[in-house]
Amino acid sequence: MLRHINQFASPKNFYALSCKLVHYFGGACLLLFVAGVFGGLLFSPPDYQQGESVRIIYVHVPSAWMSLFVYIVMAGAGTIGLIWRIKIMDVIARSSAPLGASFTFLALATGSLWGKPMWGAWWVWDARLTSELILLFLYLGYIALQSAIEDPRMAARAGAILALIGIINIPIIHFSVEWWSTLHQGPTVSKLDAPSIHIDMLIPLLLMALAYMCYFISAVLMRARCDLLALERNSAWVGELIGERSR
Amino acid sequence: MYENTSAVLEAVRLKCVRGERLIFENVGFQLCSGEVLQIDGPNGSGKTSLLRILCGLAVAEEGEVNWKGRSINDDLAEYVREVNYIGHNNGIKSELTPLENLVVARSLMSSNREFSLMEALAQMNLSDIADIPVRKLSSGQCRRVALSRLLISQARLWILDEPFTTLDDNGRHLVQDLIATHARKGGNAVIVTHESLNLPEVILNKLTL
Amino acid sequence: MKSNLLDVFMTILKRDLSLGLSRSSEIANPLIFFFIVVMIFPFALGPESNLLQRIMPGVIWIAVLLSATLSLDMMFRSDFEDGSLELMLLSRYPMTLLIMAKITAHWLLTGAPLILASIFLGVLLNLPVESLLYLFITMMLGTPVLSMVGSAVMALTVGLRGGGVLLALLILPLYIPVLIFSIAAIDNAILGLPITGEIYILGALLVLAITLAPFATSTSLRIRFG
Amino acid sequence: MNRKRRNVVFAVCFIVAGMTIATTLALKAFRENLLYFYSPSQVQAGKAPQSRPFRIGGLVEEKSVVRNPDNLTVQFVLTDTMQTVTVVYDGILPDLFREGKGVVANGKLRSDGVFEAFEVLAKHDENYMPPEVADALAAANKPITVNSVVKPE
Repeated sequence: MLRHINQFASPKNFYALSCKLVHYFGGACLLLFVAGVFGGLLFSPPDYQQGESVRIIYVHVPSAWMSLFVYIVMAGAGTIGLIWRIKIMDVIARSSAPLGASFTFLALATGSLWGKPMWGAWWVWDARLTSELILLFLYLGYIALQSAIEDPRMAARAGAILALIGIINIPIIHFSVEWWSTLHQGPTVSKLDAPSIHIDMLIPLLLMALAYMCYFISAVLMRARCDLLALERNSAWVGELIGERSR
Repeated sequence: MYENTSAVLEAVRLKCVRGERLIFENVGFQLCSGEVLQIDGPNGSGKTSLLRILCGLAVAEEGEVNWKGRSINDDLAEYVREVNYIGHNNGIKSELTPLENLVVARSLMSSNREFSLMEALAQMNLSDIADIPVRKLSSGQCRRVALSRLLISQARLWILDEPFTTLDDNGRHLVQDLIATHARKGGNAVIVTHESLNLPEVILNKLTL
Repeated sequence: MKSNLLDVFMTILKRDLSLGLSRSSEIANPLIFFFIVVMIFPFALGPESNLLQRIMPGVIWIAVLLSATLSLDMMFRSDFEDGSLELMLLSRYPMTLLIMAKITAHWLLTGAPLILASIFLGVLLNLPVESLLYLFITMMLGTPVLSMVGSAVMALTVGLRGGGVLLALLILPLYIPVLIFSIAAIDNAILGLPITGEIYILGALLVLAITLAPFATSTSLRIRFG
Repeated sequence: MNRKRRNVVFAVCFIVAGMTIATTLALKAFRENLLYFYSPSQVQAGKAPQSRPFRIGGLVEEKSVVRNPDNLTVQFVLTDTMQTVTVVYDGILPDLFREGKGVVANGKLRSDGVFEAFEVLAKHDENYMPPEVADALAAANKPITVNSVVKPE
């Protein structure tokens, strides 16, 4: 069983598969992004309270979602790599970190831009914002640890442990707005009853979220492929690949 | 599998990679009860890495180590009870005395309680300095303190990394005698050393990396 | 078997305690650092006693975090360098047990003196009795968490070049929750507000750390050797 | 194998027990009030700090906003539908500041019971809709939930 998975997840097969997937997801990302941007900026209505400023939601909310999602992917892939020693998972975890850090930074920056006109402050020390900031530090720490350990396998495994220690922050970020009475508004889309956002705004929001997701998948695959080539540069399949290209 | 061969310790097609560098591959051997393996090779050929794989500290990139017919990773905790590893570093604290160091070592390993610590130190010619902090001893004496762990353990497999460095002639003979006695009682030893070993009545295998 | 486990726990605890006491500078330096950090604040902010009294619990807690980070180095580094950790990893006892002994020793050598030093400084700086009391309580709950989370992260960075700064970078974000809830508890206590919520959270953090830190540390150490 | 299994069982039990205790404690903590801001009721009941800054949260009472024509000073009444606190503020109010909407003010309580804010933050709710829909809802007399500031006790 495990051998089958290992076979499927062999660097060579993964490389070949990821070539195709990058194209699909890259193309999907572009289409969704264009649709989302037009939908968000042109077709969606202004908010009854916030007016046009609400449009930053189409950038802010998906990046905040992705910041959590990427961390879970990173910790999950790292753990799988740690337990079953699957190299691809290590590579995916490592490639996710800079992307997750970027999403987190984007969420914090756009949130700050949104907060100034709406709340009246660039930054407040409430639970949601603080825990999101800690998430950024966790990503940066993970990246720093990766670059400090020379052996890539050891780096990946050490990173997995760090990511697992930090994963306690994820539920705190998600539930912070419910557990503490914070300035940040509560969840809108994931509420169990109908989402309290108008359908004309929800559609561009979801389009943008899908675009972000496709971007993440294609970007992480691209990074992982480069990483994998460097890691496996002494192996037979990379030799064959280079031979084919140069012919 | 185990019934057919009497191999106690068996390494199968081990491969070791450090960073992106291949250290060795396709390394294998079999040791039967009472046999000793000497490993030799140039610097950087992965002798220490191999020992660390054999004692379960590190995991091989590929291949397996079997103890009594079962992979050591099946039950590492059980396996390490049978192993006495004396690595490149002595594993003794310079602030403590040889005796205190042995007290800690004994409580960590499956030790032979009847064999008193002072006897072990006496056998290594260390009884005069049993109460002097290790930092005041010479490096050869430190090595002797580390090697006296061999006397108090009941481990069946000794894994020794350059045991003779900094030892004088007397010390070398002492340790070789210990290894020979251990092997004649049916124990095993894997030793990294450049020196030629003189172990009477013991089957000595050699592996060059 | 039971008594053996206790025996080996006590052996390692005694060993680390006597090692720590014989390297007294490793214990003294974080304490001196702690005093200096706390004493810097009045220089920067002026000696206005109202302001100082208000911020001092926070200042003391920050100084505790920093010196706890400094003191982590003694937990594994010398054992890593001289091969003692290999001996422990290859011992017949679960590594988690040995790690718990080492963490206990580390807390007794650094956490406990820091608590005493904080109370001493608090008295010196005329903090109100409630502050002192809740400073003490939050530190009793919080400093073991620092030692435990610290051991897990220290195990990841032991033996790395530039490990000191990296350690601080990795560990301070993880220390923030302890700081937040401790300060919230002290602030509320001074105002006569209920603090049970914060104390519960600190207790939860402590239990969580006790549960998970030994496993995380032993896995980390195996990885660093692997 | 037996010993190994026993160790694993022991470790799992240890972790499960620890997690259970930790979760219980955390849940107990969330039942307590971990405050980011105080409500007007708490302020009127004397639960808020007297001598130092704190945050107060509530809804701006309808038709309570009084602007001083000469400067930026604003006065309004904050309510949690049970009690009220008068707030004065000298500065620019955020876009979302509306009568009937939630705000969080940061400042000090004066001895006369008036809250002197040095910062007013508007808390917006998690509802997003175009103005026409909001109007339609209002016309249909369907309340738009804006009570996220006012915690039901």
